[in-house]
Amino acid sequence: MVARSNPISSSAQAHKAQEDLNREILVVNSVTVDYPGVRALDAVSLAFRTGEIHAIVGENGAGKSTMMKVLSGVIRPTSGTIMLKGIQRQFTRPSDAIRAGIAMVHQELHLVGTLNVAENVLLGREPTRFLGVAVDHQRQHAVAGALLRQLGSDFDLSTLACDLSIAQQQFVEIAKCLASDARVLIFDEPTAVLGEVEANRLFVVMRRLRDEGRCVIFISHHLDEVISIADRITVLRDGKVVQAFSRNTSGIVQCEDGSIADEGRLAHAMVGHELSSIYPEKLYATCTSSAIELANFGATNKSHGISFSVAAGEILGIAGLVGSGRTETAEAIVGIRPCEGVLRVEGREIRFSNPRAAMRSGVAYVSEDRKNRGLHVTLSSICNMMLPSLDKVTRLGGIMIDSQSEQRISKNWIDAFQIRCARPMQAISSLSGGNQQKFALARWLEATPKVLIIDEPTRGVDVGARGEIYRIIAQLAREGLACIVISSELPEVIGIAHRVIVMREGRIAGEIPSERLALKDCQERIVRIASGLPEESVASK
Amino acid sequence: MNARIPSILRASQRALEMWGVIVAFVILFAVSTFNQGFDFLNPENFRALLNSNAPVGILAVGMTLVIISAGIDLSVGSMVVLAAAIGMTTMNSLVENGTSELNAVLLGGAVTILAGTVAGTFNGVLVVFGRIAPFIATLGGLAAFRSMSLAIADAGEIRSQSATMFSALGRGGVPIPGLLNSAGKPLTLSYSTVIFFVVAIIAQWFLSRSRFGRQLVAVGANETAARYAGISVSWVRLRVYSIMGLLAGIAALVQSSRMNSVSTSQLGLGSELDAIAAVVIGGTTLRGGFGRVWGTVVGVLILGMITNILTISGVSPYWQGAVKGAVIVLAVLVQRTSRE
Amino acid sequence: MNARIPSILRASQRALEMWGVIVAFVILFAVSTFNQGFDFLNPENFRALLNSNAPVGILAVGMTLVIISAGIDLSVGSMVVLAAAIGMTTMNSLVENGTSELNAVLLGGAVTILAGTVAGTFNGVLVVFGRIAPFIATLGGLAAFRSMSLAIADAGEIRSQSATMFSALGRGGVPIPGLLNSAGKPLTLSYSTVIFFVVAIIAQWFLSRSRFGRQLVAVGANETAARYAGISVSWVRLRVYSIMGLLAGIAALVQSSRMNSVSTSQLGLGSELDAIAAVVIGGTTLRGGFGRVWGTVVGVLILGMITNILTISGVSPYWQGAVKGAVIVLAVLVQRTSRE
Amino acid sequence: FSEAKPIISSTLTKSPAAQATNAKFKVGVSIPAADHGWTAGVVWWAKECSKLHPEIEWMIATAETPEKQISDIEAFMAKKVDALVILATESAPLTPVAEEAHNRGILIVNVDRGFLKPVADIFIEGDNAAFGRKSAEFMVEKLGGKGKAKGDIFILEGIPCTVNTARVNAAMAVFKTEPGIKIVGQQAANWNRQKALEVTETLLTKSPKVTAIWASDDDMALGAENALAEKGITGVWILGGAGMKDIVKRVMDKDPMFPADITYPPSMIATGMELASTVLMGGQRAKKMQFMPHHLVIDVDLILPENAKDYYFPNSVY
Ligand SMILES: Nc1ncnc2c1ncn2[C@@H]1O[C@H](COP(=O)(O)OP(=O)(O)OP(=O)(O)O)[C@@H](O)[C@H]1O
Ligand SMILES: Nc1ncnc2c1ncn2[C@@H]1O[C@H](COP(=O)(O)OP(=O)(O)OP(=O)(O)O)[C@@H](O)[C@H]1O
Ligand SMILES: [Mg+2]
Ligand SMILES: [Mg+2]
Repeated sequence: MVARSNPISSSAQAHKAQEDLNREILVVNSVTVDYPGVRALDAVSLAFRTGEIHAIVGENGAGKSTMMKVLSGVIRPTSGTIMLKGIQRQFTRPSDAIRAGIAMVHQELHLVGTLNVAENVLLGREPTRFLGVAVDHQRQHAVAGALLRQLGSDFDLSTLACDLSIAQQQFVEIAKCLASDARVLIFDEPTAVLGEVEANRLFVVMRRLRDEGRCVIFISHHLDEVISIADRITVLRDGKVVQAFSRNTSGIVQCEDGSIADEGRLAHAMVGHELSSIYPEKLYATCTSSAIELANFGATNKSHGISFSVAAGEILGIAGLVGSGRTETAEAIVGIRPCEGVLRVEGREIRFSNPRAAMRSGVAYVSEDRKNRGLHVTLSSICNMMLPSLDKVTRLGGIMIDSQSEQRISKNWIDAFQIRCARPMQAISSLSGGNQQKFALARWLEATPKVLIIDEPTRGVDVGARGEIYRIIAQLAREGLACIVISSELPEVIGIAHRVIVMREGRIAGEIPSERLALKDCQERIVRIASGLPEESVASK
Repeated sequence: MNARIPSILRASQRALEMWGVIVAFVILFAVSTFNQGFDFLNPENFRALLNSNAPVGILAVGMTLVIISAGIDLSVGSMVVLAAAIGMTTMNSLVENGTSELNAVLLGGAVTILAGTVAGTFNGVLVVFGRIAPFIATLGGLAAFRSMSLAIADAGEIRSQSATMFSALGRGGVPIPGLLNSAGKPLTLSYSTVIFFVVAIIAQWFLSRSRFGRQLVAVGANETAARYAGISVSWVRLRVYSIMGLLAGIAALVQSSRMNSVSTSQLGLGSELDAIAAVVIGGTTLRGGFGRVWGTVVGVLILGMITNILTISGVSPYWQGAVKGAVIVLAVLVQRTSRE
Repeated sequence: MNARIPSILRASQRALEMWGVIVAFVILFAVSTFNQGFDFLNPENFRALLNSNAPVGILAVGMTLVIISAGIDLSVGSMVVLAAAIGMTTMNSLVENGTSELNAVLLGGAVTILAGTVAGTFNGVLVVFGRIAPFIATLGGLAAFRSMSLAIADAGEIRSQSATMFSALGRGGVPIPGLLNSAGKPLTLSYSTVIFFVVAIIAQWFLSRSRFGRQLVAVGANETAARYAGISVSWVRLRVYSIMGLLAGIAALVQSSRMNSVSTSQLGLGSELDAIAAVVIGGTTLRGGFGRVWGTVVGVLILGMITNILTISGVSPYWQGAVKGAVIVLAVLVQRTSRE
Repeated sequence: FSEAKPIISSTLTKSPAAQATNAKFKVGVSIPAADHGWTAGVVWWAKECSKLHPEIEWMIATAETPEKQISDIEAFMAKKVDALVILATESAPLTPVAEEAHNRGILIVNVDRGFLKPVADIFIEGDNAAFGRKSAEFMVEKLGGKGKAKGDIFILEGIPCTVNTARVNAAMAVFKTEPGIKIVGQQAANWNRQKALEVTETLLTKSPKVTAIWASDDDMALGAENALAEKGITGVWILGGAGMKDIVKRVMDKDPMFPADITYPPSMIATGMELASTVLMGGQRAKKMQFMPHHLVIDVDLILPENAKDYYFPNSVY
């Protein structure tokens, strides 16, 4: 068991695996999943092969995660069957699937906060001594360490999961999945919380797994990633398979009809209609009075010497690698973390003791951690929607809540962001990941702040809706909102920001002024700044 | 905790769960009727049932709010006796100093409620500013408050010096037209019962329609998220414990006026468990973040009915505990199964 | 869901928190010594202190595990009395049927422990398969188990028929070389104390080193994560309640042998709160997912010291509750503040 | 209720009292916690008596359970007390520890509930069986006299435990012999006034035509009275017990609802403490024990209007 739990030492299996390449290992026959009010999956039939990376794409709420949860035994399908290696299987609980050799990285992070990294990685398959009673801590450390090193992430194995950053937590989840040494590995939007660099490391591993003859299932809303890595692509829409693509021998992705498929084709297949450029054209702010200004600001021992100023109507992008201290800085601004330095809002020097205070002076922060901080997942959509702006819907001197206007408002946003939810009273946890993100954003837009700090605005949001979100952000900026967009997705930052600051190890490492954003080497430049390389690339010299 | 879907409370389940507690109630009611016939259905019996469960009911209403905020209050019983002791001592000294009985009663009552509120707020301060787990903070209160009241009255009892008015309050009620009791006098709905229902209605309204209710739920469901959403968690917490104290004060008033005395060694002993049981039977989750007052009211009635039916049907005192325990568990079990 | 965990355990705090409970202990110890001097430091006094707190200590160890699994067990006190009652009845009937005393005692003991385990498992079944909130499931047990034992003994006491052996077990112990008690006999470390420490050490080992301990923490901290990792949550839960029952059985054995009788109306009354208090004072979070047995042991000693010092320093019985409550709260407060 | 046959402490020679004559005597008083009126009375009397003897170092500990009481007594032994005054929560569980104290030569005054072994130097007994019997007999008298008594009665029981069982069984033994007496309701009200109120109220809805209530305790008696008052039912009389002052007062005032009461004085703890101090003071314990009574039975007597004033202590809490 311990030997198994370490893929590195399994070259033997890797060899054996080579033989049964491209055999159908996992077959789904007309699987249907019904939720109260929604049919998440509608008679989906699919086949997954060994030795392939099979990408699933689709709008938010298309049913991707549901499909995967069926495969990994988290939910039983309403109807339909699953065949593994030609044998029909009925998974009643995740452990069944794991034993059958199917492991999954879930879209939402599920770590045990009070256990450390090593313990989390090998949770449920600890190397043991004394007839399997005692945990062998040395071996555990070794194995976990090895797994994480493959992913190129080297952080202290003894830190508790609850102290990890979102991105780090994601790496642990991936390592957990690798540790199972499964034949079928499912990655549900692993890259959503990763920066470009981290994502690429993951892809290396995924390719290796494929070459070992395993079946890798990959879900992502970054269509470029999908095109570049997937051997086959299946598009889901409203719980049905609408189209399939596959990579031909010469390595080009084609539709069934043989025509070459690009991101555009994919997007079209997903949303069912033509998509214009998702980035709105930029209107540069005329007003120069700064809405928010930082001078030598910093989140105590997380970031230092941050100085910038955002004018009303301006959108400032903050790029940087994972852990570069953007989130901490943002959290420090709104008073969640202790801070140092000077903060001015509309000229007045001020310091917030908590988000409430920040809100009162019109500064709002959308957390990147929607599950634990951004939303109340157990509460209804409406309740979440109105929390930050309850005053808007209260009558009788702010005591009584007017449910009509409450519902009207939520309805508006649900339409505006095309959020899929059966009933407005539906619990957030029952929404698809992307739709949750839309709520997390909408609730703060509803609060009509003067300064809005958005951390990872489109984490897990599909292309269509993403465009919508950008449009609304730009729209609000035009109406005089000062907006700070923190994002690990460079195209996004470049796409909507008027100005981009690049952070590195808690400091501002460089700035890209508006005129340079247009240039095509801009993206590469940002990456170089972020990772501390000389700004001018050898090529451009 | 739901086996399949990660979400703690699926909206869909709530609808069914709604009925669970009602189902449990109806079943128990049917059994009681079947078992005791008229003795149970007798309106006078109901009057007694409501009357004697009103105080714990008032506590349970407060407990519901506390539990929704992901807290708990073990000190309610002791708060009741402390508030009652202080209040009655005040009233008596006023009477002795020749204040008119009316004023004495009014002031005494006010002091009782105030004392409760202060005690509750004290709990709140420990929880919010001392950042002590509510369970342990109020466990301290459970021991401390009672022992204070013991000290006030030398562990004895304080007898009301109010000749008639105070006990009249406790005994009296609004007559129900057309009903007579066995002594041929018009049957009344005791004031305590009225207070209980009024309190419950107000609380339910606040919970579901007011912003405080909304904030309460948010804090209970996920404190961090609530803070990020700009809710002042401490303030919400503090208030809910003060409200609990206030209600304990009211319960104290109801009790002491009914007994027309306060026996410091007995009053409110162990009522915390009854209150919590009622809340949970009512479908409020101890995890916090979800709850309903009306459920608690039904829970109180269920518990009351159990004791009542046990008393009428003269089950051996030894076995009463067993029956009671079984029914509590079954009541909750019914709710679970009615969900599937 | 680990929604709240990020806020409860920050790396920086953890180190200090470790010491919090120790600090509390030391302070209390110093105060006691200062207040009572030799009377408190007297080894015989310690012997008494340990001896009388061993049973609740054994319960607290089990409670720690239950609470780490995000559960709670209010029925421990009643499990103790039920197990003790059944065990002793068996032993007595054996003696009466002329079984040799040794066998009677051994069998009786075995039955006691078995009975406890069964009761505990029963709780577990309710929680796991009935999916009833642990609080309410065991609240039912709290009422039911005691009333069963009342029924067994007509609410009286069951007196051991074992002439000498059984009580010898309860009052005996391993002599500590070089120490004499006030009667000039060699001072012993009572068996109960030894059992308590042995149990605690084993539990701590399992918690921090064994696979089961790992699963326990996972289930308590984030049930979903545990299930996704292929851990059988139900199985873990079930086991932890059985273990609680087992320990309750052991505690029952210790108690009944010590008293050489079982008083069904009072044995173990209210020990659930003591046990829980000890666990929380020891630094285990009621939210589940984090805890430590050694902390609980210190917690038990802290509580024991409070009672002991109150008893020998002749504080007015009325005020003892207040003092106890205050010290409990302070003990926890010290932990909090020592974290800053 | 085992009739303990106390004997003179065998270890007179090295009694701590002897050595400690010059030092302040230490006496540990271990009593049940004040969880109902009577026990509250016990605590109060214990404190009162301790005030009378500042020359003795009193330590009063209250216990909810036998466990707690045992640990209190062990703590006292560790503190080298010269005497122990024990009102046991339960007899059997306390016997082993009492025996140990006895073997150490500590003077033991056992109050109310006797140990199973003759380990007490002085045993002051409150006779629970007599309590039940006499009260029942009085009721029979009041209901028409032996053999022809008639009436429907309620029985209110205390916390299910040995004391209660003894009283109730003794009473039932009497009622059984009376065909005319119908027990129309019997419930435990835990010696608690509130519980008694609720229970009686419920029983009354079932059988409002009750003649009398055997409450077996004055707290419960007052609870029952509340219930009757709330229902406006009159003409029912109640027999409580233990001699709470306001009940005694009302017996004295010939209140028809309380024709009589039965004594069971919580002050017996003070008696025990007084005796302990007498024996200790000035040493010579062995000598004194030769003439000290070893077994005192505090008779439970019937309080009637005639003799009520002898049992009325206005300043007591109970
Ligand atoms: N527990 C649930 N209860 C009710 N409906 C649910 C539940 N889980 C998912 N759904 C619904 O099923 C549909 C598909 O959800 P799913 O999570 O599979 O979408 P998805 O393709 O993963 O979207 P995303 O890309 O945003 O993750 C959605 O409409 C969602 O609202
Ligand atoms: N669930 C969480 N629990 C505790 N801390 C968290 C959590 N999520 C985020 N953080 C905090 O937010 C910080 C940023 O986390 P993340 O991995 O998203 O880095 P990033 O946002 O990609 O980079 P940056 O820190 O520059 O924003 C982490 O360093 C961590 O301290
Ligand atoms: Mg998804
Ligand atoms: Mg971030």
